[in-house]
Amino acid sequence: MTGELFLFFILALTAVLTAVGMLTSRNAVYAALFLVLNFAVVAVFYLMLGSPFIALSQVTVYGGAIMVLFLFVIMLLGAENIKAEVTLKKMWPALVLSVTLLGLIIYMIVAKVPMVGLAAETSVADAAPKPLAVSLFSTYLLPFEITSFLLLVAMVGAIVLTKQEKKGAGK
Amino acid sequence: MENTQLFFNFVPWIVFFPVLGLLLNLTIGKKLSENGIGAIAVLASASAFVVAVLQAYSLSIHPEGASILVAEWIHVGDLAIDWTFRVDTLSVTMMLVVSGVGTLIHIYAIGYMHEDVRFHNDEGRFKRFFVFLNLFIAMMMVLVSGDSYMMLFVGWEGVGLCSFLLIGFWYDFDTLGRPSFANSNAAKKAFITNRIGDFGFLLAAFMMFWQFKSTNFDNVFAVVANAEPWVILWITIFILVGVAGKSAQIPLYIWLPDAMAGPTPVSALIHAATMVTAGVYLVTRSAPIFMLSHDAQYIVATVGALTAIFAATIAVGQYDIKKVLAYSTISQLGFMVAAVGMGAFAAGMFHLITHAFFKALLFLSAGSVILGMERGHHHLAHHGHHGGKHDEEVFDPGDMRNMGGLRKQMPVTFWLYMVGTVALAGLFPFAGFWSKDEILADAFLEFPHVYWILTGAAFLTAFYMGRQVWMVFFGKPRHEVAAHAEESPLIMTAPLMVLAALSVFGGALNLPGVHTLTVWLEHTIDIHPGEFNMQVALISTALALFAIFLSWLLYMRKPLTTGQPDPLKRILGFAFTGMENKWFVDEAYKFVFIDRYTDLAKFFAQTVDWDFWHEWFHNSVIAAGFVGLTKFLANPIDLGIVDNISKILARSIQYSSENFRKVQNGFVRSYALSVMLGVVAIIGYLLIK
Amino acid sequence: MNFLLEPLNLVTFFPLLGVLVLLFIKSEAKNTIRWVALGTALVNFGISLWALSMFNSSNPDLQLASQYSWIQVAGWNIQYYLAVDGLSILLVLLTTFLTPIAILSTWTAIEDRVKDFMVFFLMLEVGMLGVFLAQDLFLFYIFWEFTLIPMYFLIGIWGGPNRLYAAVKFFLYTMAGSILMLLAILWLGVNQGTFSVPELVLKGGIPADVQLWLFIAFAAAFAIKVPMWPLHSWLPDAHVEAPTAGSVILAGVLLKMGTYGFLRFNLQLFPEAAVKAAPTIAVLAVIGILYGAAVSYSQKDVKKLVAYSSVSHLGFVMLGMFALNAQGIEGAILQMINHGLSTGALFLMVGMIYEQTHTREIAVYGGLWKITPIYGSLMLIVALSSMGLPGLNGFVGEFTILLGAFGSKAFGTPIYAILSAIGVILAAIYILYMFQKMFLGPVGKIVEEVKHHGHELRDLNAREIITLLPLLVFIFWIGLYPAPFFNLIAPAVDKLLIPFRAILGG
Amino acid sequence: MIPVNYYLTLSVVLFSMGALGVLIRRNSLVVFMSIELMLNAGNLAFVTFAKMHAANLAAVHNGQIFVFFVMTVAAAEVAVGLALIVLIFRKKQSIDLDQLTHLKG
Repeated sequence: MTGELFLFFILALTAVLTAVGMLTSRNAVYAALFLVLNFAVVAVFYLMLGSPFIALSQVTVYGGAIMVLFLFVIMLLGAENIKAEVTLKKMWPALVLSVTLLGLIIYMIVAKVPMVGLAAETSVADAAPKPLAVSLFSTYLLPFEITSFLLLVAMVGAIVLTKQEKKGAGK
Repeated sequence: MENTQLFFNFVPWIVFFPVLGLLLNLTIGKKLSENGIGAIAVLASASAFVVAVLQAYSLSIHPEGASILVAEWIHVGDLAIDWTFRVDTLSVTMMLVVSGVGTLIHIYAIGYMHEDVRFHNDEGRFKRFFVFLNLFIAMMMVLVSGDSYMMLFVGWEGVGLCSFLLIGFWYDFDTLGRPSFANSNAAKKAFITNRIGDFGFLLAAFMMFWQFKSTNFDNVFAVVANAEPWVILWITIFILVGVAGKSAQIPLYIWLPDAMAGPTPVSALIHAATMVTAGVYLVTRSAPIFMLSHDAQYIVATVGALTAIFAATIAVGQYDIKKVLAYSTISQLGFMVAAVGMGAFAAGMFHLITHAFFKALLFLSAGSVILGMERGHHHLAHHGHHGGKHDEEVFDPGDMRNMGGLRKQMPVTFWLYMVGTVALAGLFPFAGFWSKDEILADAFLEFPHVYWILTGAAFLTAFYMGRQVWMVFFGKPRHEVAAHAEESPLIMTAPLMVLAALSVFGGALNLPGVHTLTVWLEHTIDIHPGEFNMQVALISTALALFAIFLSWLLYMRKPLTTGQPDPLKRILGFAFTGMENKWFVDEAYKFVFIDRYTDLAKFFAQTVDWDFWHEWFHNSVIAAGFVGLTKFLANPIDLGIVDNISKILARSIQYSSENFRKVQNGFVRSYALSVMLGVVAIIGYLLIK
Repeated sequence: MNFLLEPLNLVTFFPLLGVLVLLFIKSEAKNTIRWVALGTALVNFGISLWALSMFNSSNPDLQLASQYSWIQVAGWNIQYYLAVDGLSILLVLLTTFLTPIAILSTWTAIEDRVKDFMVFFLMLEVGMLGVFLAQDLFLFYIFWEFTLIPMYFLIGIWGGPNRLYAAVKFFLYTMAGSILMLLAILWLGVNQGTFSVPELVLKGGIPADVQLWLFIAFAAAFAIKVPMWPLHSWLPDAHVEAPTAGSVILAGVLLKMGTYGFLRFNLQLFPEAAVKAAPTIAVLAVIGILYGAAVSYSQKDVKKLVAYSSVSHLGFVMLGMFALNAQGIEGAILQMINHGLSTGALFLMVGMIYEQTHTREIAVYGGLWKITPIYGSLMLIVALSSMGLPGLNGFVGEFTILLGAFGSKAFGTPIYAILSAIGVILAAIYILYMFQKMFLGPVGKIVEEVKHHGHELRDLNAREIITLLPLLVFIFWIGLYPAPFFNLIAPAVDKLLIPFRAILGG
Repeated sequence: MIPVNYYLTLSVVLFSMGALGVLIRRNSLVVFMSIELMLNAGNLAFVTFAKMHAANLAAVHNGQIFVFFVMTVAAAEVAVGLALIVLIFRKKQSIDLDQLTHLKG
């Protein structure tokens, strides 16, 4: 077992465990924190896979922005706990399905994907954000613009949705 | 025959002048006086006569004639019919007769129409009458001058139309001036009967076209000799049907006596002198065809001869002065048709011409007699000799039983009538003698049975004319009206005198040995002059004299008195009843054809088309059938089967949806579960595949 | 814009411009509406004359074509294709000629919903012109069905007392026939790969047995429209109930759509089948001629009499057409025009007297010639033209038809022509019967009746005379000098006859 | 050298757990988080495949840019989604998914 592989297993274990933690924690704040941890681990994987730009985006967007938003909402609503959460009896179809799905896809991977090794090192050229940016602003210009527009819409939407209407006004 | 020298180019004017006249009268006639209208019409007709004379003059220098193309008419495929005028000796002869006699009758008509018994103050009558008369002259000219059978046919039908219009001239009356459909019925009868003849003519034309690829005279005659005998026979038979219609031969003669409903000038012009002889002209024109078939000649001659004697027997039994003349005309037409049928074309044409003279004379004189009687009636009514008695009963001025002794009241008319009678009876040296004799002489050589029949007819002719003259002019007046009859004015008698002169000297046209007319016509048709036959002449003259003697015996020795039945009735019995009633032919036709057709039409219209097809079939079968079908589909099929199927479907859907409804429990997570299930299923499927 | 300036497009759709203008006029302004409609129709007649001036009569092919690809779906090749040739040019002119006359005849007859009437009328003109000009089967079918709708309303709204029955009957009968035709059209379009008539003619090659079925399918639609005996039972209803102008157009143009259809489609597309069917058609035509004439004779209603006479007249047209020789077909085409003129005029004149007396019963008339001399004289001319007097138009058509039928190789026997010639006699019988009972004889009781209502039976007024005059001009023109008309027809007919010459020989 | 299968397997495991979370949790916020987890798992697979085809420079970029877009969309989704949750909470005073049964047929 090489060090590389060892690191992978450690990290993979962490990722799975944090995911389980998120699933099982009753408190939504804990769940959120587990998830942040999970995202961080995934970011490391990205690094290992030679995508430093994505890894950093992962940390900033998910860890920084999205999860903060989650925590903020949780705090705002004071909805950390919900009574009478999951009972195992009601869970079993979901469990069975999930496990089936897992099994199926793993079988797929084993059967269809060749055992190609992936080096953890990255060449500078591959990883440099610059060619990525060039590609983003040339080939993918239109999707990029649409996405930015989407963000704008989402922003406006979020504001409109959550805006408190004054009582009596506009009715 | 492209000869445009001399006056040949003028020939279309023979039609254009009368047309011009009628158009003038049509447009400005309202503003003109009676005489003005008459003058225009006479002028138009006289101009046509002048043109005809010019043509005759040109022909005398260039006897081969000419064809003058005016315009093309019907050109379809290989069919080519043109408006082409043909000038040859035959057509010019007809032109002269038509326009000559026509002009005289136009003049006469000015006087006649002024006081026709039936005008009843109809102010438009002059204009209408002369327009029709001019139209007739034009159409007759088209008929005789056409260069093809089809152009001839235009005139043929055209004169039929004029005949219709003029017979029905007093269309709202009967012959005695009472409101009725009678005159218009007579007109309709004439037109329809003529149409039956036209039907034959058309078929003949079709046959000619398909056999000879032309209806042009020259083209047809050029190749007709190569045709098969059955073709020629059928063509001639079809032509004969046409002739029978137009020239009033058996079996289509029935319209002519009724045609006397028209004003007398019309009877003279159309129904004696010109139009009815068109059939004779047609056969003469078609001489090259008829000459080829002995059978055809035999049939035509026989039909003519039978018509001659049959009509003559009827003429004997008539009381109306014009009816006698009408049947006499039919009889004489029979003579002509028989003549041309035998191939004695010159004789036929000769008789046609002389007959035009003396029969026109007779008719016009008869018209003069009728007007004279009418004047007497008028006189009586005005002076009120017999109170209101005469106003009650309708007086028939044409009934010979009311006449008698008119010789004294109407001397001019009497003498004119006598000339006509003698000419018609065929006494030497009047025109009728020469022409009739030529026919008989030819018949004697060609078809003996025709000769004997015709001789019989000639005998009867002399007899009924004698009977008429004795009844009308001799003896004592049998009615007060006759005693007060008045002579006609000069405008009427002057044309009669011309005609009388022609009747006397007309025979000079074709005297034996000289054969002027025959030579003249020889340029056009291939004929040989017949020889004078003394034996035939003697027999017929003797018979005619005997007939006149017989009639004298019957009607003059003991003149008829008022209300006395005809002396012949005693002698002949039932036979005379038959003659009186025209052998019931009209009744038979009415029973066999007219009523049957009317019934058939009614049956088709009411029973077949309306009740059966329109009402029953449409409403009961189609409409009701459709409604029935829809009901069947609606009730047993739709409600019973389709509806139930859908009900079952609906119930099962209802049932299943009630169950499926439970799935829609509103729990987002169970929806998610379903989605998950779908994902697993799809991936599973992809793997298995 | 170019599309609209093509002569045939212009002539077809110009009336729609009139419709558009009419929509902006208040419906109370009846006279304005009438003038606009009349003006539109007259201008359209002018346009058709302009098209005629560009028409080369010595060219037997389709001319002045306006051809655009239209619907190209699933291998269907449907075109917008208008063109004219010798077979249709006269009918187009007849349509544009009769429409203003018919409109003029409604001047005082139609007082109710004038605007709607004129709109329908002009739309009808569009449909009729389209039928005669369309050279694509699909387009033809559309126009064909389109004519039904305005006519349905013309009968159904402005008709006589029984108008709804008549309108529905008219509609259903025609529709029933059209459906078979639609099937045949689709079969042709799908199997031959084109709906264009000239292309279909060029392509040919339809097996004889199939041809016969297609022939029958097309014939079903056209025979009802003509109408051929025994499919005529909608005709008396439609004619009697329709307003005068409707009758004029119905007799003058709509019936011709049927005969034209036979000519354009049945003869051109299925020559073998046409030869095979000729004797059968001839039998039906002869029955139609004699039967129509007999039935006319027995009518008590003058409009019905004229209506049934159409059955007889169109029998002649069918007979001539299926004689399959130059005389027969050219005569048939000319007779279509003649019938449009003569019967159109008859309907007009019947309408004119009806307007005054409100009755069409022959028995109550009589002696009209004396009271209304101009009316009587014009009626006489028209009646004579209708019964085929030489020198008037009817004769030229009938004569050439009978002549063609007499020597037709397709019939193989002159018997049909001989029997049909009897129809000429019968025509004289019913026409003279009508003329005599209405115009001759003693004055009928209707005159008193009209007086009783405080009117005087008047003669034709200037407008009515102007309405009739153009018809009379053509009645004489065609009768005396038909050459210009035959010259228009002849080359196209010669071309049409080529396959028949091949089949029949000669 | 870590075999590509390992990464993919991990990605699948995480995805399944996210799915399980969606299915079993009633707290809508946690459900939302589970969705994010699933998205992340997907992203991981993308990046893995990008790396696997590293020989092709365009393929690397395609994969990464796809991930980039997913992140952006996720951000937008979270913004709107959380706004909705806030809205629902205001109406119902609860974020329990089982309380939200308006869709019940």
